[in-house]
Amino acid sequence: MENLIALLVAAPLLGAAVLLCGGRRLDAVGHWIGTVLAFVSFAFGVILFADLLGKDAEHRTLMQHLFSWVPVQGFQADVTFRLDQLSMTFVLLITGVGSLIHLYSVGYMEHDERRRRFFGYLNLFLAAMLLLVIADNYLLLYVGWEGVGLASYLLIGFWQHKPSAATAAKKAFLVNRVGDMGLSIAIMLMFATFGTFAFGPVFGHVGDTSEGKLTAIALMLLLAACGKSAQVPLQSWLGDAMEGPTPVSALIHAATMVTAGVYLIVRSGAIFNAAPNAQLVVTVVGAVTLLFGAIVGCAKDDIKKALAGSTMSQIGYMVLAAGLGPIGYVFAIMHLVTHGFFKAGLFLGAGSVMHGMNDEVDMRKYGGLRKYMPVTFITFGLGYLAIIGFPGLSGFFSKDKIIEAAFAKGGTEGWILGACALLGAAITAFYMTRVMLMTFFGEERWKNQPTRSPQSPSAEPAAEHHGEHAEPHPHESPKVMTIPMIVLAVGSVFGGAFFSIGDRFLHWLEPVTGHSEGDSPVSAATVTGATMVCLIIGVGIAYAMYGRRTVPSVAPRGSLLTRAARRDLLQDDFNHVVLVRGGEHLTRSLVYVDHTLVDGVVNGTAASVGGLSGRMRRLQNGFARSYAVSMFGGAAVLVAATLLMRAV
Amino acid sequence: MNPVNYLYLAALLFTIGATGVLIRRNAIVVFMCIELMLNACNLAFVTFSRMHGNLDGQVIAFFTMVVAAAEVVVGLAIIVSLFRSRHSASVDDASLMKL
Amino acid sequence: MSFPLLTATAVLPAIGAIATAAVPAARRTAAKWLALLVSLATLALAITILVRFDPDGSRYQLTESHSWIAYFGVRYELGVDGIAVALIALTALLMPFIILAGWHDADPLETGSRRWRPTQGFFALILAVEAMVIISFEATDVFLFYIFFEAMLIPMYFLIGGFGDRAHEHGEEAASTQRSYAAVKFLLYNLIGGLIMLAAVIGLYVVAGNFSLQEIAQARANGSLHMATSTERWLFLGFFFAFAVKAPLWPLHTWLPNAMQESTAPVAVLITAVVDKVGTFAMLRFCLQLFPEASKWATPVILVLALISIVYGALLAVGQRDIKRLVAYASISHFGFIILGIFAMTSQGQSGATLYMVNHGISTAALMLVAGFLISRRGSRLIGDYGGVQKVAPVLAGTFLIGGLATLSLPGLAPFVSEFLVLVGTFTRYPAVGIIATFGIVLAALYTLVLYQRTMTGPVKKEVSAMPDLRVRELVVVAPLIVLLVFLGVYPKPVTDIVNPAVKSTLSDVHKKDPKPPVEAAK
Amino acid sequence: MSASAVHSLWTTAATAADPITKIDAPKIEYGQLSPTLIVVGAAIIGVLIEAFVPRKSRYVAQVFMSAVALCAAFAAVVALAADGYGTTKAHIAAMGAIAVDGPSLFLQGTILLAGLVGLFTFAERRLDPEAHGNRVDSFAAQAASVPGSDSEKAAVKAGFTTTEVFPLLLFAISGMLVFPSANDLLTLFVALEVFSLPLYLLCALARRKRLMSQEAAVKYFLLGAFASAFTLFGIALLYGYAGSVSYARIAQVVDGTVTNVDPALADTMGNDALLLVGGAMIVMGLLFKVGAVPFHMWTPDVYQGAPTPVTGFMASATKVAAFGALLRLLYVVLPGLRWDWRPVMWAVAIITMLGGAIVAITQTDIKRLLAYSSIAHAGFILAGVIATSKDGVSSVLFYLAAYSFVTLGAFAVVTLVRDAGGEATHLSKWAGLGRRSPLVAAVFAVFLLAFAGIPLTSGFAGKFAVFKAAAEGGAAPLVVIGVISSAVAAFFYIRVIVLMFFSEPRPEGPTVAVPSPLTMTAIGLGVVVTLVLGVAPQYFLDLANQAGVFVR
Repeated sequence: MENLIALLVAAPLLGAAVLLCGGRRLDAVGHWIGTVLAFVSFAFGVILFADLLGKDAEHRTLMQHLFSWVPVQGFQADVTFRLDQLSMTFVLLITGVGSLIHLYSVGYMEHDERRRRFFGYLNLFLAAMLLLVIADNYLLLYVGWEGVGLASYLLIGFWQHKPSAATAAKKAFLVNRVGDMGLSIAIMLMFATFGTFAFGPVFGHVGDTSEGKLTAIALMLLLAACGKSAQVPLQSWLGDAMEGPTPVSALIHAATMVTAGVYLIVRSGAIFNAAPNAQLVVTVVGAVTLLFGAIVGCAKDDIKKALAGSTMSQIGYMVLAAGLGPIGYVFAIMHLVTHGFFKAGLFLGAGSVMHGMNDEVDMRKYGGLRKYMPVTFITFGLGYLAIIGFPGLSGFFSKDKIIEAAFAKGGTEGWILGACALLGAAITAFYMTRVMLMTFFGEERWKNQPTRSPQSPSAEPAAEHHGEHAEPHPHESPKVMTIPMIVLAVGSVFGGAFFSIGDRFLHWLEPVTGHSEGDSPVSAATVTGATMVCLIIGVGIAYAMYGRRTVPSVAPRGSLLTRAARRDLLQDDFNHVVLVRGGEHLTRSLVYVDHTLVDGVVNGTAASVGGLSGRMRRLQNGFARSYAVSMFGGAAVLVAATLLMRAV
Repeated sequence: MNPVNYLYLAALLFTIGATGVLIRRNAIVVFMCIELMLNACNLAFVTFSRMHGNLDGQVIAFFTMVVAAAEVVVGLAIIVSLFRSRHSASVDDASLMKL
Repeated sequence: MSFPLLTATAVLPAIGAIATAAVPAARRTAAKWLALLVSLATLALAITILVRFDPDGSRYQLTESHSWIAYFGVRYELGVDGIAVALIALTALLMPFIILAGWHDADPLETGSRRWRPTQGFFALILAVEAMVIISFEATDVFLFYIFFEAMLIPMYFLIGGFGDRAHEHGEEAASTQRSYAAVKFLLYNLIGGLIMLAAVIGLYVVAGNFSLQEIAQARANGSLHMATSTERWLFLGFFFAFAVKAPLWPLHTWLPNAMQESTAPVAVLITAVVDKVGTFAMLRFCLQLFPEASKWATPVILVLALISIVYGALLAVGQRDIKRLVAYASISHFGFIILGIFAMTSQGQSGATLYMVNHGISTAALMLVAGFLISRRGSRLIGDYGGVQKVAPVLAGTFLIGGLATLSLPGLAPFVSEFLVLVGTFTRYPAVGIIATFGIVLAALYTLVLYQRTMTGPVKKEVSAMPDLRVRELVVVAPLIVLLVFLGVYPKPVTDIVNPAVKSTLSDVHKKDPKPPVEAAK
Repeated sequence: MSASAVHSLWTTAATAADPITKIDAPKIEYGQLSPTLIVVGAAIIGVLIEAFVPRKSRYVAQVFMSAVALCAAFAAVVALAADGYGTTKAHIAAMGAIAVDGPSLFLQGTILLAGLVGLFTFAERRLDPEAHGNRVDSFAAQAASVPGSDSEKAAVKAGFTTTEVFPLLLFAISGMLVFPSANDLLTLFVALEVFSLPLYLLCALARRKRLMSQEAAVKYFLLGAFASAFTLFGIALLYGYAGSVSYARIAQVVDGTVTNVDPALADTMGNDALLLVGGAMIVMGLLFKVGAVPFHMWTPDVYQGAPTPVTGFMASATKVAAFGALLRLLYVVLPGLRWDWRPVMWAVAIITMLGGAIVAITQTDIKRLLAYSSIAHAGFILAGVIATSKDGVSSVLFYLAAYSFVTLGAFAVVTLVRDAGGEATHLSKWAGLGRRSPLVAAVFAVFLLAFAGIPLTSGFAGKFAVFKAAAEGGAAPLVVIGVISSAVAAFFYIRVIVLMFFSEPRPEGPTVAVPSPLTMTAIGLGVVVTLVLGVAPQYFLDLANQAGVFVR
């Protein structure tokens, strides 16, 4: 049974290899190869899951040692897989959602002549992501970690002819690299401290080492998590990442990859538990991000960017939960899974809308689409209800638990975090309602006006044929796209309930993550009530602003906060001024230095020797008598010197 | 009188000769100054031989004369050919090659 | 005695060089094929060395020893340890690709008499370099090593100065002057380094009385040969200076960008992937073994210089407008890592450094050769002249990207393993240094991706719109390198197994032990 | 006037007064002097040939006879060496006038070979275009005729050739053979003149650019004579100091084993002053011949003006002979004075190395460039001389052997590159030579690399030997400076290579003449020796090592 684990990764990897090296002759069938292999991997996942369920809770861990990777004295990095409940959860999420999105892409990318490569990249991503979650040591995890980074780079920049896309891809990779720095330093620290970086030994010996070291390691891991999961201060790339095709946004930048950070923190729970200061930092990051993302989400008119903001903030929730320690781990993962469902669903819905609207992304040019694309409307709506935490839907359970846990942290920080979480819930309700209203309700602002906002020239070839004519004809997407949406909608409706009833999910994960009920100052019921209130407030305001009034199809100037939020709260401008500009200046001046100083010194020496030569050469003036003089002088000096030698 | 004085004389002659080489332009004169230096050497040899009371020095003097004669032959040949082609015996005129 | 395998490996390319040079002017293609075949045969020999070498056997194997210049106490002594084997294999491996990639680089220009045979010369010189590099990896006699360490400058010099990119933005005349400037700069830098080393070599002889690496190292070890501290330090500096110029280490690096910029891509690969390795290799073999104490004494300074090289090289790479210069500065940064690993004096560091030499060779070869193909198509080295290439030549762009990803040491590709080993090895002994060095990986990502973005992505420039994709010959060059990158990234064990014992004994020479982690979790 | 002087005078007078019964003839070991004697004899025969053989057949006769003589002399040297005169049977021959020992035999052999190669280049008649249907060499048709005059044209028309160069060459060689083996100062001086005077003449005999040639001759002659006058005065002073000119005697006096200083001298001038001043002046004369700074200034002009074959011969053989004499002087006569002359020689060596290398950088004429490089090399050799050890001697011997062949080869190549005005010696004309005739350029590059001391060439082996000896002799700073200056030197050798290979050939560039087998052998021999001594120097190093002992 263990041997299946490798196949999890192998299947999509094979797909990637075949599709990327296969050449044009595979163009016809490429997408199906990719999709099938994704499902194959999912099938393996299910089999393994069944196997795990067959075992009793304590022995639900499969290990597979493939080969010794980098053996150097003392430094043992092996290719070993570990499949426990935590990994299993992710495997199912990744392969499940992944397969669905493969299916969806078959329709979505239909008109792109580079579809084969797209599926190659998707498979590559699946392989890397699976490797990430089933690795048994941090170095192998690092491979998956950067692997998904690469896949995301390739997919964000999939339409490379768009400079914006290429730039976004580069930005994503670079910001992630900063995070990766944290991860690699963390691994070095582990090696220096424990002499290994395999999960088992490290967690086993956490007790034997100082808290300082652990805090350092934990913070470095957190840095990595921030990079991957777009947490403040490394969140800036996620918004731009929406340049990628929508399925990519759904799979990578909503459901799976961006949650890797949460996985890392939860997986390293042992370390964090032993480093309370680090945990505090984690919670703070989470809280800040969940507000940050939410605020940004409120201001964006680009539907995908709005969703991206929401993703950011939802992951903020998860990180917050993860930061709470054993109280929160389980709920972090649970929210992660449910979020995987509804956010993927939302993105696919958005994609479907764009598909019907000639790739228009500006919500102000939508409106009243519900009767044109009913399926999309319903699935999107369910996802919407789920994310705002409408009672009974999955978001309700998972988010609610996190808020409780935040309060349960106890003490002042407990209150503060809880408050933030509640506030976040309210804002979430607001911006999601806004998206909903602007897209599906209100009058049809796309009528009699050419779409295609000039600043975003046609991306998808889909637009290129039924492209430039005056107004779009909104239409429902083909089955191959709607089916995945429906499935995901189902998941986002019932997932939460299924997990929470009888604490199924809790019992499933507890062996790995451990669990403890905090001492909550407020009862669960109260929290739920408060959440409901926030929910209603949020929805209410949104309805007041966007449901009642008509939405201007050109964005009003808006308040200072709005304008700031539109620009990701000026965080990008900061990056640009400080890092980009500063970097340019630095490099330019260094180039100058290298040329004038380092090189100049050498050339200068050479030149001076040449000059000296020129001067000495003039002594050779061609007159025999002056030569004689030098000889005579030389002789005199010679004699004098000899005598002097004797004298001294 | 003290033979050492002859040595002083020799040194004096030698210096005169050397100075001549340095300051005179005409190749012939320069050459004569060199001959003068050689003769100064001869004087020194003879004097030393006298002082040491052996004949080596005097024999050497003869050798020197022969060598000087040979030098004259070669030297004059060269200088004359130079003079014929340049119509001047000035050493300084012969400075095509420099630097 | 048995068959002199090491000699054969070095002599074969030498003979090949002479033969190639002797091919008559009209038969250029024959010369090319001859050179290619010779390089392949050499590769075969190198592989036999790899096979015959027993990692757990004695330190130096396949040794040969003959009297050569008894008067100087010089012996013809060859022998390989794991490190040397790895590098010989690398050299022999890269050569066929270099030759194949340079297939048309030396087709004669119009000028010159019919006796002027640039093509023959080009390939003969390449083979000559191979021979000299290989023998300097094999030499265990300091003098023998020095001779070829110096002599290899001459063919390199002609390769750099004699052959350059065909199309040049300022025309052929300017090109040739720039080329000869680069060539002279290369030669003078290395010659001065070498001459200073010569003084040190002589000094070593005066102190030790012979040149045999093993004898001297043993004598140092068992104390029978005592060196005054100051003497040892001076000698060490003499040696290290030469190697630092060759490597190149900041601030002695400025010859490399010029040389790589002006020479054709294959020659640039030859410089940075093969010849420069002799420098780092020699640090590992000669500096540490002959002058352990002085090495330790100099370590702090060298580490700082290496750090500067890493960051400085990377930053300058970001600022470059010329593709080849960019790769050159990237290499400087990488050499910083190698030297860091060597002087961290931990087994991870040094194994990593050795592995790094191999991987850097392969990855730079991949990147630079593809860049060369690109340049040969457009006839310009300036990044700004390209754009949207991936649209018209996707395979070229793809291979270029992989080469770039290897350069930024993406996990899963070979360079990652070595770079991480170096970092870990450094970190365990000098945490601060390790952390600063880690910034290098971010910068590496920066310059690589910027390069890729500017050249390959974005709207298609019209100059490149007709650009053909990789041809078969070019694919044959690139594909194996990429396969190798992936393979060594996933399964570097074959190399590490060979290298580890050698590193162990090197460390024991300098009496250094790996720092023990406070928590012994592994055991 | 001191009493003792008078007394000694009386005694000598008395002994002289005795009736002479018989004179015992001086004992001359003709066998051991055979190399020199053969060459001298050949030279005299050469004169006779000039006198009696008809003009047409002189050239052949002279060349043939000289070649035979030189080969015979070389054979004799080899025979003597094989007979052990270099090592065990080394002794002083000809009543103490000539030393037959390792160094002298080694150097004589080198000089003879250099002379032979020189002879080949002298005899080359294919380079210049034929004048009026008869082949011409690089020497003036009639040296006496005024340049550009009718008489000159007539001489050329008549097909005159200056076959006197061959006897002159032989005389010069004979002098050089004696020079390093001279064992008393008088022989030294005579030998000096014997090889200098023919060289003065040879310098004046160029066929092209005669004015420059004559100027070179005048400068060389005047300065040479000036220098030899100093030498002679130095000899006089040493004689005055020791009362004898024989090396052994002087050495003994210096060491104080015997004291026969005339008291009159002793109390007038502290006799050491005589010794030091005399020694310094002799050394100065020798330094002039080797072209050490500051006595080097004749070198560039003479090298440039003289006919290139002569330059080549002069540059190699003169250096060999002069360094031989210098070694013997410093090691046999003045070892007791080591602590006095060593620092001075240090200084000379340093300024010679640096001066030669630095000034060479900005040269534009290939012959002048080689002249300055020869100065720099003189500096390197001096470093070996200073070592004052057996290794020092043998390293210098080896260096000289290696260097002389490289030099001959290099100048032989220079004779090949010609344009309308004869040899195209200006560097700009060498641009792109590698494109026009790769082989010649490659050969010249080999020589340049040898000069630069790149490994696998004889230059490296020699440089290494010399520096090693110096370092062991405790002259480490000298080694460092030597290394630096050879780095500087490398620069201008490389410049020439760049010019030949990397710069575009000029349309009106020079042509490369196809030489006769004579010059080809000269060049080929140069290349072979350069590479052999670079790759497998062991045998020759042993030879030099065995030959490294002076007989006292």
